[in-house]
Amino acid sequence: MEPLQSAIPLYVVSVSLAASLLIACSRKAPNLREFWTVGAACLKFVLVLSLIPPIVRGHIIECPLFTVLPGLAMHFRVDALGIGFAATASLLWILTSFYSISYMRSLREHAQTRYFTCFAIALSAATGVAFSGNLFTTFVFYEIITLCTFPLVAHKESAEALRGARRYIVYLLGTSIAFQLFAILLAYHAAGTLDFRNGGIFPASVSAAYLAIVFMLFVAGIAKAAVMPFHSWLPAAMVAPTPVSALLHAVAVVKTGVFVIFKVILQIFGVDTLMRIGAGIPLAYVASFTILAASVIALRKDNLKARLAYSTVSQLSYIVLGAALLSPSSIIGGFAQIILHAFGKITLFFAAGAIYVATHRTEISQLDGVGRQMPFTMGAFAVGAFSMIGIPPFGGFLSKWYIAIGTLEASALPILLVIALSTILNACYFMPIVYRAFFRSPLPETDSHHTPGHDSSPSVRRRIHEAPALMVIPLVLTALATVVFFFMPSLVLDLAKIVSADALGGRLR
Amino acid sequence: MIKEHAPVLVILVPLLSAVLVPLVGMLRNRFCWHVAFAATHVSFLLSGLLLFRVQTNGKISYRLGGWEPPWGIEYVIDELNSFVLVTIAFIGFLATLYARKSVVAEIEPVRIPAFYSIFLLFLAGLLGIVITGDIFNLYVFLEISSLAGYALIAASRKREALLASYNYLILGTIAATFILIGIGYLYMVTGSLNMADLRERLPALYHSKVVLTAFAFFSVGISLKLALFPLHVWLPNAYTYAPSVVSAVMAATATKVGAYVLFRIMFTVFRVEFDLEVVSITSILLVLSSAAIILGSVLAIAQTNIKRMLAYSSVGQIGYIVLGASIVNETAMTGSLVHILNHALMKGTLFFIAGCVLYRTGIEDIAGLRGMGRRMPFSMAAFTVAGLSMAGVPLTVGFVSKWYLALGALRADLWYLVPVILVSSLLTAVYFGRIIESIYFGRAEDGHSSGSLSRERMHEAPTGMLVPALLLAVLCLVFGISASTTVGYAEAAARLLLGGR
Amino acid sequence: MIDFALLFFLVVCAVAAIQMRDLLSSIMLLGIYSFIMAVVWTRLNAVDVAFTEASVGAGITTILLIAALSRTRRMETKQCVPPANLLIYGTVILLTSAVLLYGTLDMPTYGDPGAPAHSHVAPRYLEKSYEEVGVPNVVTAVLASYRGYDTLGETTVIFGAGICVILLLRRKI
Amino acid sequence: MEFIAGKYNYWIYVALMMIGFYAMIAKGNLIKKIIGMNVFQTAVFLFYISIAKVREGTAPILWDRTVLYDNPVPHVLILTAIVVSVSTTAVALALIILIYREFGTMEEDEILRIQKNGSAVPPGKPE
Repeated sequence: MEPLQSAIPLYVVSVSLAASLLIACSRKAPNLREFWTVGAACLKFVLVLSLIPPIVRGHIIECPLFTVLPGLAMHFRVDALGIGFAATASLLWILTSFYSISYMRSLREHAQTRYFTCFAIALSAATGVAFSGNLFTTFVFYEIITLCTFPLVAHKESAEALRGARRYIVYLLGTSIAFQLFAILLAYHAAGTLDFRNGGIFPASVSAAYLAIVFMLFVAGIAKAAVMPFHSWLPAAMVAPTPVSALLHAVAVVKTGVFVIFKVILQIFGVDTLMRIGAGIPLAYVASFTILAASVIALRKDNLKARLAYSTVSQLSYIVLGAALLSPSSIIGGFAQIILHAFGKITLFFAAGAIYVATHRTEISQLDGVGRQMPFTMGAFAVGAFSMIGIPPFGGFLSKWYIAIGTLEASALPILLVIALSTILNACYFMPIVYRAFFRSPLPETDSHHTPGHDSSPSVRRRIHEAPALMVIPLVLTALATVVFFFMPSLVLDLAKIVSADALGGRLR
Repeated sequence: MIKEHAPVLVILVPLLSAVLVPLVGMLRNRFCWHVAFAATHVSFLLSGLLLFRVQTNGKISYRLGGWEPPWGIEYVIDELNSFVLVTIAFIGFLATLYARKSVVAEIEPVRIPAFYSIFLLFLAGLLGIVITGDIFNLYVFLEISSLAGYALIAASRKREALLASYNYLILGTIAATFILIGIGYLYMVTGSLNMADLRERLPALYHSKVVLTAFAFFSVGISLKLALFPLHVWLPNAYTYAPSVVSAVMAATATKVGAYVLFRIMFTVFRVEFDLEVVSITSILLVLSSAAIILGSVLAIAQTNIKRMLAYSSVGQIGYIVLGASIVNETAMTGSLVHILNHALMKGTLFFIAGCVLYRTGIEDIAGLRGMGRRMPFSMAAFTVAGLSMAGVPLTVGFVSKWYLALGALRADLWYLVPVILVSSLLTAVYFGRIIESIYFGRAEDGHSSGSLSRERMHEAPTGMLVPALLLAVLCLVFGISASTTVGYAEAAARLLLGGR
Repeated sequence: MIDFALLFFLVVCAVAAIQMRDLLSSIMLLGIYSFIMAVVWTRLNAVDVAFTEASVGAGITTILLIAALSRTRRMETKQCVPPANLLIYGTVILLTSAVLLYGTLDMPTYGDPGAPAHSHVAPRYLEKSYEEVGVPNVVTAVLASYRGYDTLGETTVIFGAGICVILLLRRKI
Repeated sequence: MEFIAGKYNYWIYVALMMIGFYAMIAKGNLIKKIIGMNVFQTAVFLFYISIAKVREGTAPILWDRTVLYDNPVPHVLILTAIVVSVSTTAVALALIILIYREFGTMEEDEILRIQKNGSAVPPGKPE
């Protein structure tokens, strides 16, 4: 099918960019400011939705922007892969907006304007990555995300927050300059172009060793995908406020990373080239290692957000694994995981934030009986956890199923075992939380801020309620969504099949 | 008439205005600035006209006094120097704009007429170096600008500036004399002083020991002038203690002219074949510039004074400019040449802002910038943009140059230079990142009680100083987002220098 | 033979001027050095240059130096250069002189009328300058006309130096 | 012998130049450096004038068509260079006077020491 020309991708990206300006300008009027956030989020989602039908029909949407240098252009090009990511991110932005507003106001956080401004820019850049038509555009938006999430991670401005934020930026910026940019240069040098193209851009004359080096540099350079050993920025980033962790570190930022890996594998190298140089399976093993190792670490974390962070590291590698296996089903599974993991993980983070707002508790060992006091929150948490583990009837099952089939197609049996083992590990680190929350009697309620010395005083005792409705509703919705996805898999799989067919040159079924 | 004589007017306008300024200064002190402003403005417009004419009609040759080239002095304006000329004239123009407030704060009123006069001479000297096609004439203009440069540095109120200027004078004189020796040696065996004529006559003599010696002395002399590592020793002190506007102009123009002269000698007077096959100067420069790139960045990290940090970073950036020439292909050369402009934009912004901060708060240490984002939001935004650009963030000018340099290195199969470039980008990101973080997230704890901080909210630099800085910062973005124009000029110049290699 | 002696004497003067601890004597020796240089140049038929050197080099420079000395101190403090530094300086100087001497090997013999310098641009000045400029002294003709812009630059340098000195000496402590 | 006669001037110029060069980089006294600088530059001028010499040539003042003249070009260049050299000296001396006023000394190591220790008292302030 011939590509369609449309300016809508540009609008999608600039909606939140414009919103960030408006937000910054209305720092004196919080309600107006929040209106901009919500309005932009809704508008953005509608615009993204309007792009879906042509894509499902098999079109590709082109939107050239401008040329920076001869050979380097900013260029949008929307395909099924990109629209899936963009739709997820922009839908979740709406929910996160409500959640953030409530969260920030409940905790009376400082610098809220900066927070919402940076948030909007980050979303803008995430869709920019989703829509980018060449590696240069991807790289630009990738860096914008890194830079504009720095203030979000450092939001508390405490020494600890700054330390975490510094680590975050050093890792992300460092790897992207030292490795990713190097890889891009090498790719441009060999191929003469950076445009994404199904089947890859490298001419057959490029040597396998060269390509292998470029591939390794890419994997190392895209640290946002948190493949070990380049994962440690993610736990460090957990010093950020919870909505940031929820949307950015469970969805936008890390998904940007795996999305770029997906793009690089499928549209820079191409399945055939990677088969030729045999780079897929080694990467699959690295990803498998990450899946297991991160799960084991997650088991040992008592801090709820830290456990979720390591769970993210582990789950992201499923996506990388799906792409690395280079088989039709695994690609479908990897793509589905991008979307399904987003919904599951954001539910978990939302719940963690709600718990913090309601109880000021951050450690898992303090969660005894919370489920009885906050049934909706913890109910949703349980749903999210089930989806993560991959139990039917929750969405997470779909992606794992396809990846598992993919391992068979790629005849990589050991990896199937890894998936099985990891499912058990997932259950091991999620189920105790759910158990604790519902089946243990509540702790003596402390006032707040984990100061156990004060809990003897009866005057500071107070009952724990659910968090504000604006926080609970989004997390219930996302939890419901994971169920919906299981029963209406075509929402995800239609796009996934296009992605897979594009990548394999229509060889699917 | 103007169009015809533009090549000589570019020089003569600031030169004669320099004579005019002290006379005007006798009447009214503050008119000096007006004269300087008008002169640099005219000079900038003329250089723009020349660039335009070169781009449309090709090389311009202007015969001074009407004598034909090898006998008389010739000004030659081609793709290379028209580009450098505009860069210098533009920075000079903006600096004059900036100087109005800055100079009043840093220099006693009695000295202002002399200051502007010298300032104009300095610019005229630089422009003259760039425009001339005669190698001895180049020496004369080099001395004009150098003498003016020494005095400008010493015009600072800081007493450390005196010794810095003196040391620069000694090294600068050694450099100039070395260049003079080179000229003498070439004259001895060719009988000519005209660059184009030398280019024709030299190939037959490439293996003459006289020519080799001449080339060695040119290289060392120019490297000293352009502060190529390890001959950069004069630069940090000079830039640190000079008046703000002088640091900015010198960092943005003087070293660039040095690089220009190096390229002229290496590729116009001598030919590429000579550099590659006879002396292999390029491999020496490759090592030195790589060392400069890395060590400049490392030393910059270690500094606590803002201007000194910027000075060391200049050492590294000069390395980039020379690196492109030592790779010897069109891509890298393009990167090098476009970096002449790009670095002028970035470093100009940074030094301008350092001056703004000094003007408003008297702060010179990096630690003092803490929390400055709230007090001087526009200045700090410009600083941030330029800092990011120095680190080579895409869509800023810094990225453009580095892209071409790295790509050029790959095309020449010198892949190991790419890590050098990337590592130095990382180091640059570290030292600028640190500052940018403390600007926006640091709290100015010491010395300021919270009450005085809130009173000091928004204490921006005066418009006259802010506007040039912001303009440069905006250009950092504009030429980073749409680099085709600047890269186009640089590419044409690179083709000219390397002759299609 | 006298030329050889003069040149030798130059070296002696230079060494003495550098080594003298009394700066005033140093300056006087420098003046003598310049003056001998002027004599050498006269013998080399560079009359104009010799005049200039005698007046500017031996005259004005000496006066400037003495004027500066009168505002500062006359004696140089005894200093011992650290051996490490001496080694560096020694290397730099040996290296530079080695390169220069290497260069002299291929030079046209001193006074050779067929040297390229005398056969390319200069002949035209010698042949045509009288018709074209109308001054019998070729040096003046070239200075004033063919390379007039160098002379403009030269004047600018003097002017610039004057202004520089004004700029500097008006500094208040 | 002819070889020596053919190069003698050039060698002397190298020797003179190195004497000046040594003073410029190794001497600690600022005025000594300037003296060295003059020796250094004048040596180079000697080289230029030597280039101009033609055996049996006369000063380039035209009076007879048949006579062999010296090359006038180096003379012209050196006339300019001498002026430049004196100008540099003047500026350098102005700097020295200022440094002496500020630091009370002309020895580089002492100035550096004063700068480092921050002592501002010029011991024997003139005027």
